[in-house]
Amino acid sequence: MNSFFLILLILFAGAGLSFVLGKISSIISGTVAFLSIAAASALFFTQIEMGSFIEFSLGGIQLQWGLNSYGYLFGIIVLGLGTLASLYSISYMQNKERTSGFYFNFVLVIAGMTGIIFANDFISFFIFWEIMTWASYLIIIYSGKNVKKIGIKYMIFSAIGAYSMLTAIVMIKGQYDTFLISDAINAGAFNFIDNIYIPILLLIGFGVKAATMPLHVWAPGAYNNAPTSFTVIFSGAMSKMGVLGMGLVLGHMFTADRSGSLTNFFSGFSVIYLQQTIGWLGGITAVIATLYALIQDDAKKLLAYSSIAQLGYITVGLATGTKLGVMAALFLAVVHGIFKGALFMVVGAVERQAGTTDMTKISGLIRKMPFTFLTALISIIALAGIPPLGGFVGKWMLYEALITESNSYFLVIVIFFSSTAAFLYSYRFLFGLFLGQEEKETEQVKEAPITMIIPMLVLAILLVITGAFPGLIFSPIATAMEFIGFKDVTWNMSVLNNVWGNEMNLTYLGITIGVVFVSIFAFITLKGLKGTRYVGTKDISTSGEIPYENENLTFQINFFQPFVRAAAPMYKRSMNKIWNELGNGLEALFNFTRKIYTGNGQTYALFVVIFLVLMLLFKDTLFV
Amino acid sequence: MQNFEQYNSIITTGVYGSAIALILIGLYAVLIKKHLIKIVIGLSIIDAGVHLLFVAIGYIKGGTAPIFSPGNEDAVNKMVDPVPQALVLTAIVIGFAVTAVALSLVIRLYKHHNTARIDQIKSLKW
Amino acid sequence: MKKVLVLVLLVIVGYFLTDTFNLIPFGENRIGNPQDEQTVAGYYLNNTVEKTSVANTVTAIVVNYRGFDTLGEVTVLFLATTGLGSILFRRKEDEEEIERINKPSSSLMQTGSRVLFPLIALLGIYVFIHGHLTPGGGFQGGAIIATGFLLMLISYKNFKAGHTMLNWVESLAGITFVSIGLWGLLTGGTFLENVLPAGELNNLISGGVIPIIYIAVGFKVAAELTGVLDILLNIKPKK
Amino acid sequence: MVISPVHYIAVPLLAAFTIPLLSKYIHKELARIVPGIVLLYSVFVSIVLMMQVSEVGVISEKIAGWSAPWGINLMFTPFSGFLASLMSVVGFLIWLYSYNFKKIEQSQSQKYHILQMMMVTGAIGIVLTGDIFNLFVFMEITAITAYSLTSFYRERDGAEAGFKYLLIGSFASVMILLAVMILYTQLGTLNMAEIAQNAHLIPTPLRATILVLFLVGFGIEAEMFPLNGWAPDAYSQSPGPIGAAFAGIVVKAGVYALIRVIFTLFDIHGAYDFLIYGGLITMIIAETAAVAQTNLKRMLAYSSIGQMGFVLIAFGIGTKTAIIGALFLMFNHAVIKSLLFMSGSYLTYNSLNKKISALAGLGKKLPIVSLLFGLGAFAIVGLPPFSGFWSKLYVLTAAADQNMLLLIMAILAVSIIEIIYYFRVVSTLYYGKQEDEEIKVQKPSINAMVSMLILGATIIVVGVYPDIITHFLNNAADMLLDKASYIQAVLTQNIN
Amino acid sequence: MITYVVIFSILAVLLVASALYAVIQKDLLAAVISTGVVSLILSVFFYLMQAPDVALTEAAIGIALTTIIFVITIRNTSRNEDETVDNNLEKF
Repeated sequence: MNSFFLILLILFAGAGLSFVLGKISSIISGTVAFLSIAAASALFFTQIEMGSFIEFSLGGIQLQWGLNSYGYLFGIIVLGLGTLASLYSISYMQNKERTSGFYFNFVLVIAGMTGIIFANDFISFFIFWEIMTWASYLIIIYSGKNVKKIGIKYMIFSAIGAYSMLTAIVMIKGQYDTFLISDAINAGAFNFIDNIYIPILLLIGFGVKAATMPLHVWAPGAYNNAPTSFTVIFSGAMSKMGVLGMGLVLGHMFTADRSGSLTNFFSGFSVIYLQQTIGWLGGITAVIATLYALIQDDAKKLLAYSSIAQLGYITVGLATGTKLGVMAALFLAVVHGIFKGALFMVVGAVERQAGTTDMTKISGLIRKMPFTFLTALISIIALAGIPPLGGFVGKWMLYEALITESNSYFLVIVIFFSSTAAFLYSYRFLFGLFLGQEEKETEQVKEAPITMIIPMLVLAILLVITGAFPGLIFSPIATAMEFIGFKDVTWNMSVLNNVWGNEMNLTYLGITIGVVFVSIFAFITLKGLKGTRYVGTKDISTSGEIPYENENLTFQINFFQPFVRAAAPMYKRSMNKIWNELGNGLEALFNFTRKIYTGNGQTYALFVVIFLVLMLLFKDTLFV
Repeated sequence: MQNFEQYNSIITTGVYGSAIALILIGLYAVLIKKHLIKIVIGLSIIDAGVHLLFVAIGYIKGGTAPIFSPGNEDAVNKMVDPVPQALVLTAIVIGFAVTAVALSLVIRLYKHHNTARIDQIKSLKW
Repeated sequence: MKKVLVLVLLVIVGYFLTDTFNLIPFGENRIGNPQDEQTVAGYYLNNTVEKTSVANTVTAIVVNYRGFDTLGEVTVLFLATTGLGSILFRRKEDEEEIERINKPSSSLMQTGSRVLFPLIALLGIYVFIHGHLTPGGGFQGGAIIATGFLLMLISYKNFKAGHTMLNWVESLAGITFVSIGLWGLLTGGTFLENVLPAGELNNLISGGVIPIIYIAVGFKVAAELTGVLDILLNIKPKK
Repeated sequence: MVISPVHYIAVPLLAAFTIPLLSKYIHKELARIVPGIVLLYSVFVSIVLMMQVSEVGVISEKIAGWSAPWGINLMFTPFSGFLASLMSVVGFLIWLYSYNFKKIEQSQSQKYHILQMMMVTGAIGIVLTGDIFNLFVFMEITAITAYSLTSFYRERDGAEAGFKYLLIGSFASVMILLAVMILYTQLGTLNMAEIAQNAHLIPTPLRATILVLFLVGFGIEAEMFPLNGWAPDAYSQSPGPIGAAFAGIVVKAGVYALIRVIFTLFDIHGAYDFLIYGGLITMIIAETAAVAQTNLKRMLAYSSIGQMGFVLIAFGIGTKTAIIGALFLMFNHAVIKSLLFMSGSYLTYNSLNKKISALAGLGKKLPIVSLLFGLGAFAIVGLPPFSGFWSKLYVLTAAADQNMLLLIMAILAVSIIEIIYYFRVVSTLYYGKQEDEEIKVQKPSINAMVSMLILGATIIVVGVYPDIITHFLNNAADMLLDKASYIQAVLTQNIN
Repeated sequence: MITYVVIFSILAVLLVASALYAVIQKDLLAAVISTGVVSLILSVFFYLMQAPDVALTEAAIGIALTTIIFVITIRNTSRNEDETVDNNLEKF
């Protein structure tokens, strides 16, 4: 059997099997899910040759599945993270209800994403996209909390996205008579000059998943509401599907040959205009999400907003349309998948062991959960963009691309502001959960079980490796970029020289970084192991001053209060409110229109006669 | 028979006019009258008008009924159109069936709501 | 307000109806010359006698050419009866002594009905037996018989239409109709095909299966209509 | 005996007339069993004829031995045959479902089953007949059964719904009669093929009048706005399986008639636009009205109306892809909406006002029924990999081919509304908090379960592998567009 | 011929008048009887238009049966259109 079919079959069968077996035991179900994803990953990395494809027809539509370098890049994230997250889930979900449904949908999401990666035509792309969407919807509402508020919002925005995508797909079919992605690209479907609607609709569709302003409002709630072991996938891999699509569209749009249409002044202008718009949307997303991340007291929500902010960077990178910018974006996408996956795993472990993720309630877990802390530390370093880990490389490349290649200085300022603010919440996260004094409530907390530790550590190690040897990721990215139109991406030094200097060899750099990192880690650990005096967080000396009545002395609450006060105007207006108003308005309208059905049979009869009369009056113009 | 032409318009107006008038009167009853029985009466008046129109379109001036009687076998050329008549037969019976069902519904509505006014029977709406 | 709207609508509907029928002259021969067999009606008029030996063309059309319509129409009546029964169904528990009429009818009425009933029934039967020869037929005859039953139902408090009898008549008549149709399908190849010899014009026994079907229709219609009346009359009147 | 289309009609009629005797003198259970056997036989006839028709092309049957313009004929074309088969299958499943749906008196049960069987028969008759007046007669058969079945339950406001339906339905029959009448004066024939052949001979104003009367008359049966005031009431007050029958059978017949008139009888450009605009308004109004419903069945009813609007749009686009999409939609609507009504009826089995909020927490008590309802909800909003997706895709593709961008946007916007209210129900089902006092749940009987599972399996199988039916749809669309061959098949029929 | 036309005209006027009466009359029983009159005249019309079959049917069904089921319905509901006066049929 063909490997493509086999992989998807394994995944779908795994989904079904874990659903059925979930009735018996949660662990069996989780194990089946893990095994099926692991098996699929193994097949994906060993059996499928790059560039191979199969063709078949379904419902009279020619479909093509294959694997290209671009898909492969995302396949690494999806299946790698999927395998780890499913392993992680086994313990995380151990004592929860309805686990069969969870694993069923979990594997379906993975299957959907794998299918998206395989899809070489828009129809299977859309089918798998939708499978991914509804399966993730079912997981988001799985806990039964906030179903109406968050679940429906997620589904509505997903539907808006999916349907704009579908509109674009059928328009491509209508204009170019093809469903194949490659044919559409060759025909110039993404060429913004000829088709304004198709790329924009597709971008809306992918923008929803990538949580770009103003379509991001579903994301914080959805990320937070899903079980944490799924949020790993959700934030780490699923949002990357949006990036995948945006990269595909934008890449081909910016690299399209416009020599023929350059005569038109406005057409060239419009591409730049779109580019700027998307870039700014990404930038604003990054800033706003960062600001919101700052005021969160819940670690999971903090990470949720942080994810949105990171996706904003990626969007900015993609929107530059330059080799360096896109490369930065894709690099960030991969690294974000790893560190955000790790961070959510950390939060999940804390949630499972301590029962809450509220940073005002717990602190000082470093001694109880050292491995978890280690993962968190490494990931936070990567997240905040502190050298030497991957986040720094990506961000540096992004700045460079913005400054040198697209001259977007204001955007750089915005991004830089956001990155700086990201330090604050990164610190908050690390401090709130792990550092500080131990709380009484967390005395009984133990380290997470081994099946949760392993995936976390694997991701942490990966972070260190990618930080040390970014070339490991640059190599697949370079080949992937060829697929989206950036030819001749030579990543060896010539692109990177602006980051690390011409002379320096990455390997040595990596070793240096590794040594520095290990020594820091050893220092911290040793220091942590030595006995220190621990005081409760609420036990604060006031240095002899009498506190005012309404002064909050517990610094865990209102952590960044001065900052928040400074940025208060930014919080006032939120996209959420606008969407809510729109929803309420529409609902009122719908309530009004249905009053047409008055309940009086005679009125209905009157409608019939009025309609008949109208038709008769206009019959000679309507039906000639 | 020579006077036929001058009376023709009277008869045309009479038949078509009264048929259309029946339809309109029935329609008026259905759309304005509140009592269910009045509405059903209106429906049957509309039906009557339509049946009259149906027969009227089959009529041929000076025609005879489409029945062959002994010694009348060659009257084919003078016979009125039998098809509309056959259709009206069917339509009348169907109309009766519908009226019967309508009236039974009226009875049940009256028992249920204790009124037969259509504007007071609207528990199903929106 | 509503009245004005309705009146305006009626005027417009009336205008369009008049306008339409102005284009359809009254009393005009639209068949053309039957001998040419241009139209369906011409074909019927021209061929009925020859092919079916039925004097009444309308009967030939109703029962034979468009027999399928008639089957449907009988079914509509049957379904109306069934539907009526289900709509006006009373549970056993809330069924009380049915008082069909508050006061017994006068003896004049009773005697009159008793005398009239056989005559009316006879008339009805005559009408549908001769349906293929003279005006009238199954529907008319059946309806006439039903009026006879109506007379009996309202004159006699205890007159029961005889559900068993009604059921049998209704079912057998219907079965006969469909069976004749199926017989035609089996022997002649098409449903309702006239498989019996046409016979001679203006004989009582002529027209093949047409009179049989029409008699069945007659019985069926009579039974259905009586059933309708029976159901309606058995409703407990409101106090 | 050679299987021929007339079996669809003759056998149920024979059974309907026989059932009162059988149940009285042989065994009373026969009143419920015989309709099932008859409907199963219809399914068998469908299978045989569908196999035949794919070889022959068109099966044309004369009634009473008179060939086409003189007598009535039945046309089993790939198009009408597809619908007839669909109706017979759905009809059989509805019988299976309602076999012991609720405990009702024996005599009522007998009437119910006769009426339900005849409803299917009438609808199949509409689809098969080649004669416009015969179509009217069958429409009346369907209508009378529908009126009676709508008002079947005494506890509900069925009589009210039934009366409204009857009132509007009478308008429909008057208009159709008038149209048939005017048509007859102009062409002297009632045969649809001959009308189609000569329709261009009718003077334009009269042709337009006839068309308007037909469109409004059949538009009522096809639930087109603003002619559909009866529909939500009728759906919501009729017994659960009858709601399914409305969606799966009765409306389909109405749409068929509308389509036949527009595509075959009067091939006028304006009529296609009429379908698009009428369908669009219907869809928008109905789907928005569904959002705020608190009554589950009423919500399903509005959704059903909206779907029919979508079908009309699809037919209005008029290209082959669009017609395939429209037929696929009809198929999906029949299957999915039947499933929704069936499972919804068990979810609200003992609830009198069928409130959505009363569904809270039923996901645990009735797991399989809830799952099937969820499946139906997912399928009807067009999520892949369920069958609803493909139909939507075909229609949208066809619309895109015609450059109807706004139409596509409108359809998809309405789909989002659909998602909102369906997902609200599904989430209430699984995560809702019980607010009112608990209503006793009813476990579905085995036969109802089988019926629902068949429908559910169909949704998934067709969704995953649509080629199962696209072949039939393809032939049907070809047939519908090939007016000439229809006319030829009818008018040159010889004794087969 | 003139007699024919006069009779015809009178019938037509009567037909419309009785239909109108049926609609405006508040007493439903009278309205129903009036509807019966409409059917009666209609039946004569059918006869005049050489449609004896239809005339017979209309006579039997339209005049007798339809009227009688209307009357039964009125007996079971209310006799007056306004429903204020409760004068149900004592008997019929």
